[in-house]
Amino acid sequence: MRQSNMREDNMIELTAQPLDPDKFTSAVRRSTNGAVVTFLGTTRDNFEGKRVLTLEYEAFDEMAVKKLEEVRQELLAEFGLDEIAIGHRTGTVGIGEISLVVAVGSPHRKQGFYACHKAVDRIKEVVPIWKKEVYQDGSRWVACEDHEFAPEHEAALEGI
Amino acid sequence: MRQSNMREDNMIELTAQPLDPDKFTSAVRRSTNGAVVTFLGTTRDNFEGKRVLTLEYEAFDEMAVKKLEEVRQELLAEFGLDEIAIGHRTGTVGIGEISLVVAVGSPHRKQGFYACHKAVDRIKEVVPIWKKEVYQDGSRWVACEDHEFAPEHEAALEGI
Amino acid sequence: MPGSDWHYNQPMMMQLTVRLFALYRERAGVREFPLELPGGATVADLTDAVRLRFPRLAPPDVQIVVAVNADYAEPETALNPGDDVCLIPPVSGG
Amino acid sequence: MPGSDWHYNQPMMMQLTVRLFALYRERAGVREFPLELPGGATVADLTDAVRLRFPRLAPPDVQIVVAVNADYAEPETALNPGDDVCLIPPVSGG
Repeated sequence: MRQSNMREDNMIELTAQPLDPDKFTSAVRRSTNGAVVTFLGTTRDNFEGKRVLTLEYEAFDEMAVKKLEEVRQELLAEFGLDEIAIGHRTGTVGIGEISLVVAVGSPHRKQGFYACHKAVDRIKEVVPIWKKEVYQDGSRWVACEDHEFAPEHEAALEGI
Repeated sequence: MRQSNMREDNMIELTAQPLDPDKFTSAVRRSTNGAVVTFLGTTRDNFEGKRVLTLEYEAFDEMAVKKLEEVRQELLAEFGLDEIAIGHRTGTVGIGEISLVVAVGSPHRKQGFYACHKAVDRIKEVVPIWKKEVYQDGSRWVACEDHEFAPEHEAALEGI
Repeated sequence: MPGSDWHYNQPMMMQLTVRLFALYRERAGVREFPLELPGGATVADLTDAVRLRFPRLAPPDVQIVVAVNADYAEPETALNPGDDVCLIPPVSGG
Repeated sequence: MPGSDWHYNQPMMMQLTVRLFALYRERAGVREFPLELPGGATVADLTDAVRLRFPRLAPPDVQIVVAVNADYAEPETALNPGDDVCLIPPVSGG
């Protein structure tokens, strides 16, 4: 099993191993600048009152790494940053663990905050990674609410 | 010499020791939420082309801790966050070291980004801490540009 | 195997392997399946064929997003033999 | 030491210790100094007295910010004997 899919430049990591945030913040720190903004996404223990036991992350690895790198390049160009490092977990992730880390090193804090926020939004929009919440009595692919079969959809399909 | 001035609740730290960002992010992580936004301010090696050798941070300790706690309470109330942890260095800080860490744990990433950004702005506005850049040939208290004696000020004072 | 000389009136067919992820993989019950489409078929032709084969993959009003060679493809994108074709359910990383 | 019974016509004076930080400490050349002000004196009276004593502490158009008992005080704030009074140069933390 692939444990880690680190690019040569070491700024994008897709891995089944725990993410160490310090590794990412260290990768973007520069003594020439002064601001590092970091986002950590951590797994929640509940969904609409239901207790979540664990999460399963599935990725289309090759495309996910490519898209993460695209997001990185877009933001480096847009905000005049020094560096961005992104890590994403795959596989089984326990509750409270880090699933996503985005670290931005920037000469100015304002750009650092904007860029980090936008990076997280873009990652959640375009990177082919899916998470499944596992409950005591079942599981659910997250963010597929408007994509579930409503009763009228079920009915429409009966004739096929 | 006072090494650390940690409040009882451990969420504000003013210290002459190196800051460990992980300690602050860990303090605000909750398995009930999903977003931690962290700002690290690091010391620069240059100012307008001049090489900075080291930085000296001076604090009005008692008031600084009080103001950091006020900023923390303001933002907790304004943004509905889970927790904020703030650390600030004092004394001699080497180049590239962390002088400020602000970690925000939030149910929603948007609020987390806004709150962390605002916290850093407020800290720089109201907390009685001063930094001095030390060069090969002198030193300078930072952010006192509009507070330096311009030639006309020097002249105006001659008669006193 | 179909080829250009198999029948002069028959359009050239292309063989594709379609991969599925996450929700789509579970709904289809397979990780991948072979699909034969006419030469010049587009992504829209592919999703039509996919819906016929797996009617319960996605509701009729939900577009099935397709990645061709690890990049998002438009419905009008033409497919070529050997393309890596993947069905991408709504993403939920982070 | 002045007191209410020192002279019936003399306003009661108060003794304060003024502390200085950073730029102000360096410009004044002292960490703190004693200052005697009339009873009922305000922060504005204090900064006037400070400017007389240390004319080069701050340019005339720059307000000298004062903290009383570890909180920012307005110019019109009245001082009381025993107050902790600190002169706060422009801050530059972070």
